[in-house]
Amino acid sequence: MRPIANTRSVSGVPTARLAVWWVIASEIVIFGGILMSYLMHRLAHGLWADYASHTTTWVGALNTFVLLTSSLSAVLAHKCAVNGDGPGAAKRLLITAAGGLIFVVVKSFEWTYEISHGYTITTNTFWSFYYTAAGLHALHVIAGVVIMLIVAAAAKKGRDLHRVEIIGIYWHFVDLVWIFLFPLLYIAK
Amino acid sequence: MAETISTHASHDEHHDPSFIWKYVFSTDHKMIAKQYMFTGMAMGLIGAFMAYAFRMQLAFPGMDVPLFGLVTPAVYNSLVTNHGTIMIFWVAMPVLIAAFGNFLIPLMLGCDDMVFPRINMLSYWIFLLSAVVLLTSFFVPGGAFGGAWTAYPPLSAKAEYSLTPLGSSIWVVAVGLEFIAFLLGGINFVTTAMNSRAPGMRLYDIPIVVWMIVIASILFMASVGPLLAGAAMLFMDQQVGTAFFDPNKGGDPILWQHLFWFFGHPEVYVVLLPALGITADVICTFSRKKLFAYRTVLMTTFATGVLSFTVWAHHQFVAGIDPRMANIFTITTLLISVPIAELCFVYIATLYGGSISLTTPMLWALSFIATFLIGGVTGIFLGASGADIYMHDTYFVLAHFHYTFYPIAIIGTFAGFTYWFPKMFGKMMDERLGKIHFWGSIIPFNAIFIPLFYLGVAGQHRRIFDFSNYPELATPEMQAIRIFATVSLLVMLAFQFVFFYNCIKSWMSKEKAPDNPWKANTLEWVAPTPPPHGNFKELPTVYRGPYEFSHPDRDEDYWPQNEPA
Amino acid sequence: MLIEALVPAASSYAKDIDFVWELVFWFVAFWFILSEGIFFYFIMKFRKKNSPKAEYISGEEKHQKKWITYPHIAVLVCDVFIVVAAVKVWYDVKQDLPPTDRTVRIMSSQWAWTFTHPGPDGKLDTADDIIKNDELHVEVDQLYHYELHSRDVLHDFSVPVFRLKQDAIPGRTIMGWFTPTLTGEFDIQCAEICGIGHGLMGARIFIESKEQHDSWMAKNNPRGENLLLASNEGR
Amino acid sequence: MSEHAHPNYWKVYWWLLLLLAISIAGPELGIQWVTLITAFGIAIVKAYMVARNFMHVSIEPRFVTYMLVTMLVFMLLFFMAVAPDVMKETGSNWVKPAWIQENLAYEAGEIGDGAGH
Repeated sequence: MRPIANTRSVSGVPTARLAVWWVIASEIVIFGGILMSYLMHRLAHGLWADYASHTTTWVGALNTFVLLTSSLSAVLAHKCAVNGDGPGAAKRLLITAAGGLIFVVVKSFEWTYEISHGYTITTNTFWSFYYTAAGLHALHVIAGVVIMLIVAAAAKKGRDLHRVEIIGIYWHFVDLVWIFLFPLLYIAK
Repeated sequence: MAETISTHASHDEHHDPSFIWKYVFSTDHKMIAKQYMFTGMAMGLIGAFMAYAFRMQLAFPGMDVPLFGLVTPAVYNSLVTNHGTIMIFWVAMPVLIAAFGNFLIPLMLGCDDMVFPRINMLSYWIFLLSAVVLLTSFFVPGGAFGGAWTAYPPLSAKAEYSLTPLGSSIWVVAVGLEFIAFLLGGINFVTTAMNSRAPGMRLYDIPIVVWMIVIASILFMASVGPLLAGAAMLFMDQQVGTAFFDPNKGGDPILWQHLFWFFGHPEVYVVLLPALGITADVICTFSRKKLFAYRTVLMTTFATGVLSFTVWAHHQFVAGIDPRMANIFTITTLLISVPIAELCFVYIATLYGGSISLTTPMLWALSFIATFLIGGVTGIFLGASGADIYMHDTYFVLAHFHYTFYPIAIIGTFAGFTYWFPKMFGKMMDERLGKIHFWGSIIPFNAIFIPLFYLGVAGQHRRIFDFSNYPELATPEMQAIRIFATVSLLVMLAFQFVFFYNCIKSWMSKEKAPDNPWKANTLEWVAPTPPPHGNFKELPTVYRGPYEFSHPDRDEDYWPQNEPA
Repeated sequence: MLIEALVPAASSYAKDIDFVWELVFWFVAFWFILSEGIFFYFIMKFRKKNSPKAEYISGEEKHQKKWITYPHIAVLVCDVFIVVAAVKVWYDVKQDLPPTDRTVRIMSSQWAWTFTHPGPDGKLDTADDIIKNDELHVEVDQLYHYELHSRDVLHDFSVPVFRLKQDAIPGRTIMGWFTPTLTGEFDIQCAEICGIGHGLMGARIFIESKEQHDSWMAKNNPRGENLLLASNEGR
Repeated sequence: MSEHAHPNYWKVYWWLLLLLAISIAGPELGIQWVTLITAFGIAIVKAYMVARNFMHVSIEPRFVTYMLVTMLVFMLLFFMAVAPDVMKETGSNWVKPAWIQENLAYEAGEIGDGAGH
């Protein structure tokens, strides 16, 4: 059962949404920490431009496209949820989850290709950052997909529709992180 | 009153759950608070035992320490490292933020539980796991990590330097888990405080201690991220063979120092603020005074919080950062002394015109101010870059931060524990034993660390297992001082048994504590003692601020927040 | 004075650093005694038996708040003095690098110091460099540059009598300077934890008069010739 | 939030895709400052659009925005304070010989272009 505390919303933001904003706030500094560290090294070493040139831009672009699309379906799911259409929300959430899975699959192929060409996490510090930052992000994607499936299952039965928006916000944040990872790791060469 | 009805409903749902759900996998914030409290105290005993072991080694080098054994250089390093880590991450954090936060926030805000009880439970279990993980590192080949609690690479990054191939990784993992636990807890605290206040409770009606715990949680959330990322990077350096912190492969060891201290300095305030909050409540109650300039206190605390993000590099003045940066950080560091000084002034001003009764909690609270002042002022020596060139990494630093962390983690905890013990366990504590324990802790504490200031000024530096290799530090006078400090430590530890005896005796005792033994105003004293699941018979409504003591319009000298005018 | 009573001041800037320390000390002593005094006075004066009924003071009005605002402005002023003094000394010791022709190279490693003295010709990386473990020999009243390296982990070159401390960072070469002012033999400490041997990583600095130093150089000259004369002309 | 008028999500989506296309096309020109703008300038615009239209930051109470911006400011602060040590290869009285050598060798064309194989 939910405690009364959970049902109050003095700040004007529903509790769950407020919490997810705080989650995102703390995630910003986690990704911020590693991206700032990467950025400093990237600017310090001219050589890293050459290292970066071995990443395949179009794969990164494809993944960006996938994530943007999944974000769209996530927000459409929220629209359905607002109108009380649980099954519709669930359907769109499943599309989003599928997008997440595609993202992970593409990434795994990409990494296989790079590793097989000798660009491993220990090749040099650029690749260390590449795999660490992208890997950290990929973990968030996977976590998001799992939660999304749970929320979708409930939404299908029309339960906990407010959660559709919560997972949506989280998913958009994951998308946002990638929007910055993409130019940092792929485009800047 | 719809709320009230549903609370009663919630009671019925939760009528006598089985032991395991009531005491082990409980989602009730009060039980989780107790779990945090006792886990923290247990870790505290372990940390204290480590202190005992290495202080004995320092006083009597090479001796076979009773109950411990020989303290070799490797063992000494892992002892000091884990003493620091445990005392900060597994004692100060869980007891001050998690335990008191969990217990006080819902009660003081007049709601029935945290907003996310299950996340709350999850947070505790991750924390417990992290504690277990850390302790396992003492039993792996190579022993526990010995690179100081700051874990500067390359020493912490490469097994061939640290000689603790597994210990250092276990340390990183444990710290990472602990951070995740407190992120979950912090989100819970902040959300509860922002969203679940009792009807009628405006921002300025929130008890200072809740404000402080919430601000501390926010500081933690905003500062820990880079270190979490750094911990991941360090772990990869250790186990995968990356070179984030290896200068010869394009990394930079200084980066870790910044990642660490960007968190490490706000962390000081993360643990300081709750202790200050507890002190504020106790002092107001036992001097029957309204807190002096509540709003100023609040603004000052915010200022401290923001400033605390701009001072971290004063830990690295001589650690190889660019000297030009040190000037900026000197200025910010001395700036932060202003709000902290102001807070101390406020507390002193609160005493003015009061009617002070020196109960055990009050003694602890007052001693917090008296000793924390020493910790605060000695910080100025270290914040002033010019003087820090000499003082850095000496026992002066050590004594300084023990004069901040001991008041925070030990004195603050005891102040809060003895103050809220009736509410937590429904029994009063024995005042006489409490006072014995107080004097038996506070006098030896000063006897331990005042001499260490002297040793520090005399040039004795930290993390040396035996000073005989430094002719200037091996003089008999200095050795005599070390022995004195160690003996004082033994005395202080001995007196802690009085406390545990007092706890058990009071807990066993027959007569129940009244609902509001101290005649305090805040909402937790409105709840029955001890509070049942759901806390309040009827969720309270708030009409006034938390510190309306000795109000001229009333003949009682207190005015509970929930009493209609 | 206060520090010198315990540790001799053997470098040109030791006294400046002590000065900053003492400046802070007196400011701090003033504030500490003042606040603790008032604090305990209040506790004594306003005990329950002396004042059974407490006053009701919100502390929000100006005339009340001034009791904390004025002190805190005063604290700010003290801070300004401290900052100025501290930054000035810091600049002299760490940022400024007065020119000189004498440089010693300090290589730190687990768990020993290797000092490379320039030798009679006053230049490093020449055949007559004198390389010593855990022994640094310098001439009194001469300005030296040190060139600080680390082979493995962080170390810290700390000479208490100089009031000098500087971490050695692998992958970085850190320059600094000192001018010994007292002859004698003193401690060099490693003040940054560097593994299990950290406690053993001591060294000694020998501050010698010109004659002693020259004869030491002559004695330890790797080429074995007596370059004492040459070295004298070299200066 | 149903009382708020929802932005046209599809329209936002098409804009985002367009921006994505530009950010990919940018580097093809091979002019560095153009690349920087198309890469990072556009990333910021995209981030803003997502946050505003998909995450509905615009219709949350103000403090949410402040909260998130504060975190970004802290990260900026972190960068500014750390860069002088980590991003630079030399500073006042210190140098990183290995980094200097690497950059010299790179400018001389001795390393790079497939280094790391």
